[in-house]
Amino acid sequence: MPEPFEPKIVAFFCNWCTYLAADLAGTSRIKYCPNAEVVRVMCSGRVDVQFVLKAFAKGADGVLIGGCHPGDCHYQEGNYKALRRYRLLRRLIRQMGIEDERLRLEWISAAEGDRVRAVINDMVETLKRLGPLQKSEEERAHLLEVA
Amino acid sequence: MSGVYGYFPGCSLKGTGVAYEESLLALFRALHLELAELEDWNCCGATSYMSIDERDAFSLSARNLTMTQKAGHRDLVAPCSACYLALRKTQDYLERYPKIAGGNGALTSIRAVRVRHPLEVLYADVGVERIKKAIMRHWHGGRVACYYGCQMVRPYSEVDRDCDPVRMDELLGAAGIPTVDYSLKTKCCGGSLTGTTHDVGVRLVYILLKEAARKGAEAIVTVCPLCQYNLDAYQHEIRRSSGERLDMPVLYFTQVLGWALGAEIESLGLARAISGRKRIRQWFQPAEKEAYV
Amino acid sequence: MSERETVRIGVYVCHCGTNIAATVDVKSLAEYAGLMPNVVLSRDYKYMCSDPGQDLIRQDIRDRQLNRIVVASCSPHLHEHTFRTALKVGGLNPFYFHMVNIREQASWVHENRVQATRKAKDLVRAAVQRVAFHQPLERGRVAIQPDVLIVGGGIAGIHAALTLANAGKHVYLVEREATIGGHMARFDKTFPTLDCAACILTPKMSAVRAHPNITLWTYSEVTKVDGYVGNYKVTVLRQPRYVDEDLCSGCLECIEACVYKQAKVPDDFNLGLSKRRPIYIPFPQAVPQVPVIDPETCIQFKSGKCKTTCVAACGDRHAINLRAEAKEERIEVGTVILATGFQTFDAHRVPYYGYGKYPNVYTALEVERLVNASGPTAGEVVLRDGGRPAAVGIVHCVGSRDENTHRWCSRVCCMYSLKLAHLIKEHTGAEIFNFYIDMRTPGKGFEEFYQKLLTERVHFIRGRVAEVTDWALDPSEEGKLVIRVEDTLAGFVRRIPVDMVVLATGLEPRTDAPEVRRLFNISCASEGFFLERHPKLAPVNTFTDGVFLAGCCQGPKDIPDTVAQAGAAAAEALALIDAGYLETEPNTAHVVEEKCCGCKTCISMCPYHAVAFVDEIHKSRVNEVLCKGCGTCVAACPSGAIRQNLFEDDEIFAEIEGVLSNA
Amino acid sequence: MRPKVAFYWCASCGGCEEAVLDLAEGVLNLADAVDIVFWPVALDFKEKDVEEMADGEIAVSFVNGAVRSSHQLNMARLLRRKSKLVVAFGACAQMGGIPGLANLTTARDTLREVYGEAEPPALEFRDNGHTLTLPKLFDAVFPLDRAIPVDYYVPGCPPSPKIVSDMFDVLLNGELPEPGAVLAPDHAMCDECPRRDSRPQELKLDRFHRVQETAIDLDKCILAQGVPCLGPATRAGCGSRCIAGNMPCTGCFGPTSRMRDYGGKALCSLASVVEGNEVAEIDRIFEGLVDPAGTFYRYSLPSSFLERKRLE
Repeated sequence: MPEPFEPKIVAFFCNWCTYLAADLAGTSRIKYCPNAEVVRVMCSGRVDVQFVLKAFAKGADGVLIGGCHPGDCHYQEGNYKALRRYRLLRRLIRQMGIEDERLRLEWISAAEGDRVRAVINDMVETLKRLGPLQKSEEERAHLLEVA
Repeated sequence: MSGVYGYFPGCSLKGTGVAYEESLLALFRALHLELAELEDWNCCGATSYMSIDERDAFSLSARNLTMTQKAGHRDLVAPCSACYLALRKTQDYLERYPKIAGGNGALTSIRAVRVRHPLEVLYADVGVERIKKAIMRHWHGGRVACYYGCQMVRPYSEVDRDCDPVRMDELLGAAGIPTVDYSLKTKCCGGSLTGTTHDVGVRLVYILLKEAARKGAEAIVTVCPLCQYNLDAYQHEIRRSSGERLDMPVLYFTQVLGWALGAEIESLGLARAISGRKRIRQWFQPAEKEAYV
Repeated sequence: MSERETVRIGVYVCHCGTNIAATVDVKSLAEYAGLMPNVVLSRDYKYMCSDPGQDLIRQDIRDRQLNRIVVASCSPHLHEHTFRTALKVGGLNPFYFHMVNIREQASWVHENRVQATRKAKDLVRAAVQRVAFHQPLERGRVAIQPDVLIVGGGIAGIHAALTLANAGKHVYLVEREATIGGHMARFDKTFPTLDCAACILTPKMSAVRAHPNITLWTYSEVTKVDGYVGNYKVTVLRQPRYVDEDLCSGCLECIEACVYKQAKVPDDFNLGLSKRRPIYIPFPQAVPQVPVIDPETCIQFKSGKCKTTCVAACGDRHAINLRAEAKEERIEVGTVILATGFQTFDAHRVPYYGYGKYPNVYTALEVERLVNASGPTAGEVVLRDGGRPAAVGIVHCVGSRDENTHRWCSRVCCMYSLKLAHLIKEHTGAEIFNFYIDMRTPGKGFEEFYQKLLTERVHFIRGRVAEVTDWALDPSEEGKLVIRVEDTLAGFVRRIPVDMVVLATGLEPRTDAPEVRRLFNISCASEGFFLERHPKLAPVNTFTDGVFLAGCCQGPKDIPDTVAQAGAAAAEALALIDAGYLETEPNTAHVVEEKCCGCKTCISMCPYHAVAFVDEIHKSRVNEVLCKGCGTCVAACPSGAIRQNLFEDDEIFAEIEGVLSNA
Repeated sequence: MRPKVAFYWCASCGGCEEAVLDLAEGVLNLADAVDIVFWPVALDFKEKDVEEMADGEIAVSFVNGAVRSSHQLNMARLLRRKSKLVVAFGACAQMGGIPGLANLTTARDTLREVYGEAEPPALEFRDNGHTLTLPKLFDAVFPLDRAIPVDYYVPGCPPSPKIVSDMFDVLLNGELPEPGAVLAPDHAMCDECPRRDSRPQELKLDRFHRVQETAIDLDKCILAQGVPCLGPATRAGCGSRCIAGNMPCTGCFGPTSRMRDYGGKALCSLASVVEGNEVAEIDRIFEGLVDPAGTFYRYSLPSSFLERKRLE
């Protein structure tokens, strides 16, 4: 029997809200799926669209961006920049055949440890339903074969 | 305000609570509100289903809700508190645990329906002010205790606030019917006990009636057929066992409001009452000169 | 990239006792790390943050010529600084370091050992790939302005202000109300010693007023905060009290002269239990001892047709100025202490206790005023109709330890309930019933106080009160308030008729805490109290440098704890001020000028105006002192000409590839 | 002996060939300076002629166009073998170019679009005793460096005369740059834009226009007028030809060395300067950008991180 599909999520968490929420989930011993791996940035505003595309290209089945709630950004409005980029990026990846649900932007405050669990578990469930994002490595191999 | 309300009578309103249905229809007619009884409705699921297998209970309620949506109704009026709660609980659980609903789109139609209690329809859609304007008869009865029961405001407090509901008091007040401050307004009526642990059930009935009388009420007004039946039907038993003659009329809010708003007296099902019949006759007799205002 | 020495990475995997080791296979993780490119050595160790753990790093740097360090342990928020310091001591630039969080993000949140270990490996691999790109960096320094702003003039703010002022620092103490003193000024006695609250508080209040190093602004609010640690620019709005603080002599004759012969306005200080005039002083020992005019109720403000007898009474002192206007003060401070306090739980929210419905249901704070000799009844504990209660029920945990309202324990209610029980008993001789869930008396002298109460013939009934009702089952209950409760020790439901019910309402965050939080750029915990940087190790710090917490704004606490915390906050501020500077994180952005095309995209990215356009060279430039290091401009720079230290593109891409190279 | 040079085109429009002629009289100097041994568009050499050369005999091969068929791949490999240096000439060879937009679809869908209901021709075609073999169409378009190692890149659609003449100067006379270099300046084109001073410092866009929908003011920054102009993200060296023609930069010169995914970075930057804090407002503004992939990856889709639309 093939191993059940375990999606891989790259999670960009801002240092002040979502990363702290993940810390809180830890200190509260809240259990959640082990599929998301966190890349810490100071602010969701630092998340370059290239990072997201890179993650998808390198085999991530989903990308999660976590920032402070609107109005609560540690840097005042970095999260709004993230939101604007996310809205346009969503449309771009849709054109590239990547489902909307594979990219999520979530506002998770330092107090919302349980929300880290809820969001990651929910995303894992969604990605399991969607199945793997075709790995570009394999895709490249396939294309070169034709070539 | 227009439109037709879907109407889910449930088993009680066709049985012990038929006076509730009669007076509800009369009251809604008097207010020019249309109730369309759901075709081929089935049990709401509040009976033993809920304790044996919630999923079965939800399926029953879900069918009623789906049919409401199919019939094109936005609202489903459920006068019985048990039906109201079962329908509302079904919506809530399916929303929270969509897996129960399955992926067949049922959730969308279930979500589209608003489950309403007639008290809340009167309060929100008609409003206290319109009730005031629609008074057709001056109340010449005594003070009443508004009794809300347990299921209508808990755990869902959309009809009224959970611990100290007041909307029935406000509506009756608007219709010129004086009410007393009744602390036991949401306490158990004993309805689930009179059939099993009978003594305890009857004692609860006794406490409710006694406290209403102590507060100066001469009748109890209810929103639920189970409460009404329970409070109404065991008064003779209390008399037999304690010698205490309560003889307290137990009415539906639709009966007293219907009367105040000019519905035909015969249409209010008043003759079906068991206790306090004399007082009811006095209060609701057609005045020599009809007391229209 | 310029010539680079060979990268030699050391990887250290921490067991954290069993915190990590129980769920992550630390041995295999260390072995795995040892096989990664550029990794010269990898170890696992029981406690990396311990001295021997840090020594290990220092020793290996020397012995094995390591030039990059990765530690896989807990959250960087906890120990990043510890390990960077270890690198520094070991002679390596502290930023040649990356920390992997395999505790909060792996061992504590996952149960499956295989999966948790797999994830830990991914994270370590990412760190190893990332750290190879790390550059040596230097910390900057910001000078600390020595003046301090304290927001809130309760006992916390007062104590912190006096501590700092006595140390020779200038303090601005800003209080919203017309007087300082806060909640404590309302209390009669304080537990467990039964000290008179006024006796211990009012001298401190006067000292604040008199202290040359304290600028006291009552009736004032902070409206704007700019800047950063060491250099906060603060705007304070001072509401007009219409009586000039400098001219008023505190004779209070104006109050007596008010055209209102009878006081008609509910007195906030007494929670509406008494009335005051439109010109009033909150309480006799208020500081400053200057009346205030309430324009909402003053006839002159409402109609302009008052005889203004108050002005006449003031005479040639001319202290009353009915045309006074709000004034903005702008100050510069280096540090801030927030001591904004709490509010008591609104008892209306639990309607089954009948507050607002039954007149003789009181909140504990109201009873504090009743038992207070200077309160509205001069210390008489009376019912609303003036009668004396023969039986009083005190209901604990109202708005505390309750799924429906607040889940936390408010920490002070058990003790103040005991105190009130004692005082009411003393004042009235009434029979007193305490209804409690658990009796919580964990402070110095607290348990002894409880024991003392047990000998005072006060009843203690263990059970959560179901309701307070006027429903009378028999004639003995007629006209009484009946408390229905399950007595969990006796094992049955009781009905206890009383004349007066006291609701021991809990402490909750102030309604405007979210606004204050935004103003000072700090966080709140889930219940809404301000979030400290670390619950144990940094309990008065926030995540914003230079902003400290004192008192109940951080969580419920009693007076001794509040004062201790206020002292700690003052000490933290002093430490910064006396050091004279704070080292800043080097994670700022900088423009690679020769690559900047001058498109100005970055300018509008920065809320701190740290990026400016330099017309002469037609390029952007980052002011690294103003830059807070969010990196938003870096992501926005269209041609990649802005870089961020510690969060370079190279580093982040390496990390992304690292976590995924097993995918 | 004059160095031997070759020109070849893969999937391209021919514009890059024109770009050489755009040198005007400079072409004559070039013709004097080099020995052109292969140039299908201009001179009658055959594939066979190249095959007969020794490996490395050609000094420089200039290959334009993307690779999307087996024949192009073979030619690229052949020229690579015979050449000391290979230059990816123009946007298509460098990044995939306009033909690269085919990566938003599949070869099968492309053929279906062209042939409709009719069957596309078979790859082997026999007639009159002769067999004609058609090249195979790949399911993706590649930049040249995905097919063969490339020494230098010359950006542009097409490369500007200045860039081309500088290229010849440096390759034929000068010191060779670092392998892999892009032979154009490494800052973005805003720097040389004639309208650069009119760009406001606090740019906040509340809507986007397509070029055909608005009259673009001749003197003002085009992006500031709400027309997506990719000048800030695009390598300089083009001579601002589009801007001079009152058209926005569409990014043919590709990324600077500090960008890794041209379209991603350009999108990231452009999305940063719009108004709106609410999803609905933001989405409304972006409605004006009807085709994000076509806008941001017009020339660079095959060289982006994702390379092509995900295959089902």
